[in-house]
Amino acid sequence: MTALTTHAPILLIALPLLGAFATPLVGKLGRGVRNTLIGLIVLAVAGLAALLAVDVFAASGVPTIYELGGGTFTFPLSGGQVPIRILFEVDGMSAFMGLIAALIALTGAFFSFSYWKERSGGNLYFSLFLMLTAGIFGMVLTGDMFNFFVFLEITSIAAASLVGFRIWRKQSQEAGFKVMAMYTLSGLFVLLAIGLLYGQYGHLNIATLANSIQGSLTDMIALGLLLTGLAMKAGAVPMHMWAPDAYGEAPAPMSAVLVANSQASLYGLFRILFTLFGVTISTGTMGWILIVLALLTIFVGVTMALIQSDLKRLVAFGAVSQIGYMLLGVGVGLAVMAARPEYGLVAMQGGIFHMLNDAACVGLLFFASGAVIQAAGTRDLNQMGGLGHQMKWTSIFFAIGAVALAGVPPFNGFASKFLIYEASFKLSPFLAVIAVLSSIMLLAVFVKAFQAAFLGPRSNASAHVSDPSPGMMLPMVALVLVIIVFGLFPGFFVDHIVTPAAKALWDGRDAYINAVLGG
Amino acid sequence: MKNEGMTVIVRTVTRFVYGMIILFGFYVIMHGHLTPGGGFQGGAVVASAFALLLVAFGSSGLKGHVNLHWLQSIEEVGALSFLALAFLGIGTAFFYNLLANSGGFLFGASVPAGPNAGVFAAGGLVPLMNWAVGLKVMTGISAVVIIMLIGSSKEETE
Amino acid sequence: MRGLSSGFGMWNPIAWALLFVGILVVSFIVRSLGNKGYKRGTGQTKVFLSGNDEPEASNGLHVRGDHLYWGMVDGLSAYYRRVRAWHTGILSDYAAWFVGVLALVFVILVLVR
Amino acid sequence: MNIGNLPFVVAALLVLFGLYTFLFKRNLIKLVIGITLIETGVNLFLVTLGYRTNGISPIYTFAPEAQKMVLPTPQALTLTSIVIGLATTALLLSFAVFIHRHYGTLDVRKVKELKG
Repeated sequence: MTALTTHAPILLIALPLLGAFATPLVGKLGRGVRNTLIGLIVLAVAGLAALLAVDVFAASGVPTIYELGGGTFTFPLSGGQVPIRILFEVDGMSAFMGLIAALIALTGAFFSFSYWKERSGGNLYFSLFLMLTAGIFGMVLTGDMFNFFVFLEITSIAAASLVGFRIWRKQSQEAGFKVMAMYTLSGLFVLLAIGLLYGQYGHLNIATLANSIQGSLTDMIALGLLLTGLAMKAGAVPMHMWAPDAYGEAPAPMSAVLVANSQASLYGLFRILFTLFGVTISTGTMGWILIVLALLTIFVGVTMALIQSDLKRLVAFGAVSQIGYMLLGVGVGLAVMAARPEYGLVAMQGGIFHMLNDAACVGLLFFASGAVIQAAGTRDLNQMGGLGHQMKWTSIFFAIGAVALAGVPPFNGFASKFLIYEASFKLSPFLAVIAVLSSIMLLAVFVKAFQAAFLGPRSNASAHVSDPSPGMMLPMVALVLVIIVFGLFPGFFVDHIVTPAAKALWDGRDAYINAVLGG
Repeated sequence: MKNEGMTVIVRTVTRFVYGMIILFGFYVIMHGHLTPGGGFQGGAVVASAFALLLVAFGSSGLKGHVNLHWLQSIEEVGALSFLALAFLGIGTAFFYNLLANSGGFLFGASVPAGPNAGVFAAGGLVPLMNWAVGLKVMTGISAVVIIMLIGSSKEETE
Repeated sequence: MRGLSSGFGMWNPIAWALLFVGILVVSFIVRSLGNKGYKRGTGQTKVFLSGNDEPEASNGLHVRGDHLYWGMVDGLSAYYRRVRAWHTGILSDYAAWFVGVLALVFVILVLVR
Repeated sequence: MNIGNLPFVVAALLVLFGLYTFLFKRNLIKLVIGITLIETGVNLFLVTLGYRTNGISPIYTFAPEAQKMVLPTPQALTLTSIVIGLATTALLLSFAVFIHRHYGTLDVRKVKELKG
């Protein structure tokens, strides 16, 4: 373990934060200098996330600890010591989420360079983007409840500012207000829950809290607040209504980052359910709560997507429905955790693998729809048509993202959904039926979008469009490659990056606690 | 009656107190490591003096005196210096306080355990971070106040 | 290359791709056995629209977004009426759903703890 | 009832009033006030958690000898939460300004372009 990987958890947060503060200053020197700086930062972040992931996955279940302002303690502690400083604790799941955030940050930044070239406010745009990235990394890497809340709020503020970034657009302002209000509400309830836990146990560290948690009535109230607040921030139906507004109104590359942000909230939810509470709660009940939320999310998201005529909003509802698959996979795993059958782990592998696949596919779809909207000058599907004649590559990329998200073999979406279908079928065939049916409907949704936007005869409106510049094509190509490679070799990726993540939740609670407090 | 400030009583009192408010704000920042307060609180106090000026004298007197770009640049400098101070200790760990108890003249004094009379030259990086945060907060909140004022007054003229 | 196994079924994209290519080859063989009496530039290659002439390509021809699945949306109109009315777009309703779910979760957690 | 629990009751009431304001008021500015009320309630709750009867503030400068001190951690948490609250409130109010400019109203029931 080199010095770089030792400091990787904090560098992943500090470097984007540094970029966020430096961008407005560096931006005065010119766009090229600014873009170089941001490009270097996201590349460094991606490299560090990969290094950290390699390191953590190689440690076979032992989390990496990083102490802020350290030098006093050596971990694991011994003899009844408790950590007093803020800790970052990176286990398989955190490292996995870091990979997702790095993928989206990398592609989102490079897509934005071209996408936001002609528009004003680029400095603030990239500043907020980097702050959002830092917040997402903070949420997934931290090992401290209050720190988690702080990063949650950083992502909330940055995300809402990005949603309402286009101040000349009235819907954008409306969405910004709604998103900020809902995010704040959820954040405050999370803080209340953290206060309840702190009041009882006097700790804020997740591992220490998990070690002493009892499952009392107050704990249950805290759990309810955390569960609902984080599920809302992830966009679970029936608390999803802000999500299509936000994804639909944010600038296209930022919609992808917002999806990564929702997944980070989902990660927080899983971390709290599996690691913080773990066996002290009735896992069956919690699992079924997640499953019910998941089924609602899948079904309502897909059916609402079917009737949208705004391209971004259609993709946004599709993205909402995919959150349901992750909830379903992990919910099935949680529901059967007491008995620990083999298919519980398979379900969690599916749900967690789907996070990565969803980030890649939804990211590609948002990028492609951003390019389409920029070229066509409208978001209304009823005004588009025949764009495929001129925008061949964009249409191909959109089609690949769509079929992959809808779970058509041999793309990556099928690989993860296959695991979810099979495992949820074992719990109850009804779950699998809803999941498969909704996937088919999702394909229908994207057939509608594809047909309306790209197919049809050449028209005057579509005569002068063209494929976007190489700067926008390259990130899309990268995501297409991710989709195809993950689709063709799912066995390799499930074994090497998904299973450590799933195992960290499934039976990694003791390792998580012991890494801090000692066995 | 817009942007023209308030009555002569308010203006006169403002002239008396705003300097003291700023002074108090800087005191709070400077003694953040010894007394209640710190960078954010002191910065907010300074910014409140600024807001008081705006309320009392109206925003018409603002033109030509304050450059928003400069305010925002100073804010970024404050944030960057905070991060730079945090990076100083990266040899041990991020946020490692490498000046504390170093014996150096820069806040390196050691503090006896328990109640004491307050050692100003102690605290290591903490007072410096307080300054960085104070700089960021005073300029940041001032900028927010100005921007909101501009935004809302534009609306009235439209 | 190892595929995925759920302990119940398996999925190997490489095997699937090989099968796909195989079926493609077979279908091309079958196609090549077909009738050779196909002539370009005659009525055989025209689009057949119930015997009508093919209309000029124009904006009116394109099947637009809302034209798709109108039958399905119409068939599910009872569902869609409700679910559309549910998405009011009013912030207070968003928050009300949040508080409602919170209350429900509280009840479940306290009852089933 | 123990007088020591009074701050918790006040915190709960503040959160409930804030929720009521958020759910039933129609003016966007009042919604922001509701959020601020909830935030104040949560902050009060956090500060109260750290209070010890007859404790002094946790600062050693000129502290009386051998006195009980209140817990500093919840105060640090509250401070952070206040800072975050400042940012969210400022952002929400800016959005409200722009909504008023675009929609000509602050009625939450009329700001619903994004629906369905």
